[in-house]
Amino acid sequence: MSMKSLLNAVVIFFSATLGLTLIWAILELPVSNHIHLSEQVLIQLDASGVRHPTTAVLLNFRGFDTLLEVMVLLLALLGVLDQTKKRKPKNLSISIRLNQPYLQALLWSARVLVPMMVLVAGYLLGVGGYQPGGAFQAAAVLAAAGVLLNLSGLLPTWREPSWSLRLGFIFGLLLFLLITAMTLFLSPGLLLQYPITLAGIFILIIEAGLTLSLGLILAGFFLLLSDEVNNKKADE
Amino acid sequence: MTGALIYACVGAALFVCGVAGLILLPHLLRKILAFNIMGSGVFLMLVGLGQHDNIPDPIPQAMVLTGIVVAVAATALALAFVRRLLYLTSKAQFVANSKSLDQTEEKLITRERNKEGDASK
Amino acid sequence: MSDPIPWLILLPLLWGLLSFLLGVGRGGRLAIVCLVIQLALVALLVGQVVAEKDRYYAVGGWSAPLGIDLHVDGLASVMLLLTHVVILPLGIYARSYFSHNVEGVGYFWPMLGLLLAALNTLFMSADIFNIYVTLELLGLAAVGLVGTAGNTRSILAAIRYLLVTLLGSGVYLAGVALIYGSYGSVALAVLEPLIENEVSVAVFLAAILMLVGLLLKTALFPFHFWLPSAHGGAPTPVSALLSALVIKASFYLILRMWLGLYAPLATIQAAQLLGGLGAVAILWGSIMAFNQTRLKMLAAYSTVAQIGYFFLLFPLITEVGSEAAEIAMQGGVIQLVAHALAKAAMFAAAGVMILSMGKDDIALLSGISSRLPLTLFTFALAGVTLMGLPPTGGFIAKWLLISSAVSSGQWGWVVVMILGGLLSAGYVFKVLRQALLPAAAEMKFRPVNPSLEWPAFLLTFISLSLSFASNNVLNILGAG
Amino acid sequence: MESEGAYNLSSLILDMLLATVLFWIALKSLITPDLFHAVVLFMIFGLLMALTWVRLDAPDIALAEAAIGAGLTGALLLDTIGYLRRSH
Repeated sequence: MSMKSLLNAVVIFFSATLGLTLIWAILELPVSNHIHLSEQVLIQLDASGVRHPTTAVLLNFRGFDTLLEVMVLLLALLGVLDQTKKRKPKNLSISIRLNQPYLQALLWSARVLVPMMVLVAGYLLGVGGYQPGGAFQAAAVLAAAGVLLNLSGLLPTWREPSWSLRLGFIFGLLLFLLITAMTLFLSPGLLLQYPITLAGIFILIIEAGLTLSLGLILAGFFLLLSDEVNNKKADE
Repeated sequence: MTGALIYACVGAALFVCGVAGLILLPHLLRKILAFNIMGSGVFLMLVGLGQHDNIPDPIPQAMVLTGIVVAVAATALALAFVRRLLYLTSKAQFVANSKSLDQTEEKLITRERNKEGDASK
Repeated sequence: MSDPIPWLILLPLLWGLLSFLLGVGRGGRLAIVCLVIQLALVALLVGQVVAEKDRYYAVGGWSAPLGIDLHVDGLASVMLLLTHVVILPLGIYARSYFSHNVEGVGYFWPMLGLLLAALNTLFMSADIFNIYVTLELLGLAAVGLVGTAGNTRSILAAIRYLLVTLLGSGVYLAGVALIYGSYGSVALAVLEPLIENEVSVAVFLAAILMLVGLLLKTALFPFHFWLPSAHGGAPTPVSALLSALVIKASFYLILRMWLGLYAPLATIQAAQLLGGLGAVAILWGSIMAFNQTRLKMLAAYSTVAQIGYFFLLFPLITEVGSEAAEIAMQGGVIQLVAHALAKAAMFAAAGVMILSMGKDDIALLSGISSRLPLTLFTFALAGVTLMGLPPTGGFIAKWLLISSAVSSGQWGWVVVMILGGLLSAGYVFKVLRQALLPAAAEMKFRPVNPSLEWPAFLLTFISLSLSFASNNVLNILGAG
Repeated sequence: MESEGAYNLSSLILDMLLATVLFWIALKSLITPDLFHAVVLFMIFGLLMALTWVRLDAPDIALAEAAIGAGLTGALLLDTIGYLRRSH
């Protein structure tokens, strides 16, 4: 017991020291030989195909990071699928999850909110080119709509995904990958180098595809995990 | 001192709290909370330190968007494992610092041995 | 089109996605065909690097600092080649292993594709934030693969591994944030000339944070606590993959930053500290390996010990004569290559024996020498490589490391290396002795498909031929 | 210079206040004994983070944080707590 509290003390001491050193370092931060990347982003913005700097960075200047990052999401989904596919599915009626008044409120709000959320997602996707918004935010709103539908009992939870659902999960990722591969065949032929005239349309296609697939994946996290019931008896 | 630096400092504090929580807190769900707080702290540092003279810098902002998506992916994966563990072992082993994970494993091995012993009789 | 660099990233992603579309457990054949193509691509790339030295590649046509640069030098070429030489036999092994259907294959193949894309990008990337993304991709792929077995043991190991890997990349990213705050860039090409001996607190702290994050992922003592359960509890092809390649990735980054970005901060004191931890890892890992009763746990603890050897490299390349440093570097790289091949072979052979015994228990091995002579030979040869005896690559590596240590007068590390060799002999012979005993009467070995035995043997065969081809590896290394 | 002028006392107080509350809520959600409360506090933390991103001129992150950080992560955690309770 004392061993454990000693360990706690050591960890807390180290963390506190680290925290204070970090804050000291931040306050002492030199700014002398600092590169101002934000200026370069603005200079090159015209060549990026979009007018919103963050979207330009996300899908053009550092689009490679984004390509790898959507693969991280897919990996998490693969892990979730691997962990949920072995369970015995049990249909949990909605009334167990929620009390009656809540349920009514949810049903009502789902009917009103979900169409609005889909509209908002479309709006966010559409404006991403020139103001805050874009695929990730739109996908998150779509996923939230999915969660709400599921909670109000209008959308069943997902089990082992069918062929078409799997295609939906990776559709946007595949599209992104194929456009990336296509850039190698267009002039000038570097990975992810969009021709200036086509950059805008490429980014829009990729964002639309990602909105769908990321929305499905994010919703999938909830819809795949949420219907389990621990009905397995202890082994004895 | 500008607003960005204040948030960078609180980001550092959150990062440290998250690290300590991730190491010290015994409950797996709390470890996941601590991981998310650690992540938020790092993101605040990234954006707060990137903004010199209070000019917004889109590069760290894009990086943080990437980071947020990675964090939710990791959280979902962790929860999938946690629920699977709960399904397999029932409630008892839900506390899991490094030591109790070892103890769980020990129990598991003993149980396997006992079963084999029964089978051979 | 003729450039192999982008295809080494796109191709594994593509077959990863397609094998997910095919469904659970599918995609093995597709993967193996693509692995052959990737091996050819790597050979092409290595040829280019040897002919024209370093290769830079500006992704998206935006060179650093605005965009992301890839940089392939001699060291990166060796790692890429090693990865593909190891992964192809392991892929064939895995396909056969999962057709035995002992543990759930799950989405093994899509995860493998994404893991390979992460490894390839990591070896080539010259951007510390891009490296963060590849670390997350690599980490989640590795954790997901550990969890595919789906039993309590592997889930426990996966959770612990996940938390450690997330902590590691979080700490690393905090370092990146400090670097970006100090210099406004994350590109190595921009940062390297800016970092000098006299740095600010922020940059010094960033170096420490990034190092600690990567050490957690490399599992250097005392950060090794998660490794044995993860590597020992995963399905065997995954264990082989993790021990042979995934550990090497974060070590590669430490080495890269030691020689590049943080070279001005890499003092002899820090090097001695890393070397000291390495020495403890060798002793502790070897003793723990000897005490194991399960074959895969023995191999996993052996990895803990072997990681220690890698870190002995740092005192041998820091603040010593350039000639001694170069010899040490060559020895270190041969050690990386030899260990990857030998450990993959050792896990693969252990997996075959476990399948045949029906249970992972060293005590049940007696009699296996007559049932699986090829596999036992594979295991023994892999063990000899780990001990560092001639005529293996492990011997050449230790020879180079020891001669470098002698020429820079660091006798302590010579003693550690020789002692480590003796200790690894201890746990390897423990297994071999048991295996050579006559079979117990009631023990029934199950027949094993030769398509499992031969890929494992192929790995040791390559490792053995490495001792004759080590000059070629050193040529590639020297090209950068 | 211009930025110094633009950053006046009231914004300083607002930022300080938000930073303090942010830290306090995070700490509270880590140490509060009840798990359900911890997750609710974490969701509030997510919303405060979104507010912080607005203060840092990062509306893209604010949108993502509100939807993903507070919303989806919170929903996943709450659902897991429900699962935990049902299985007891």
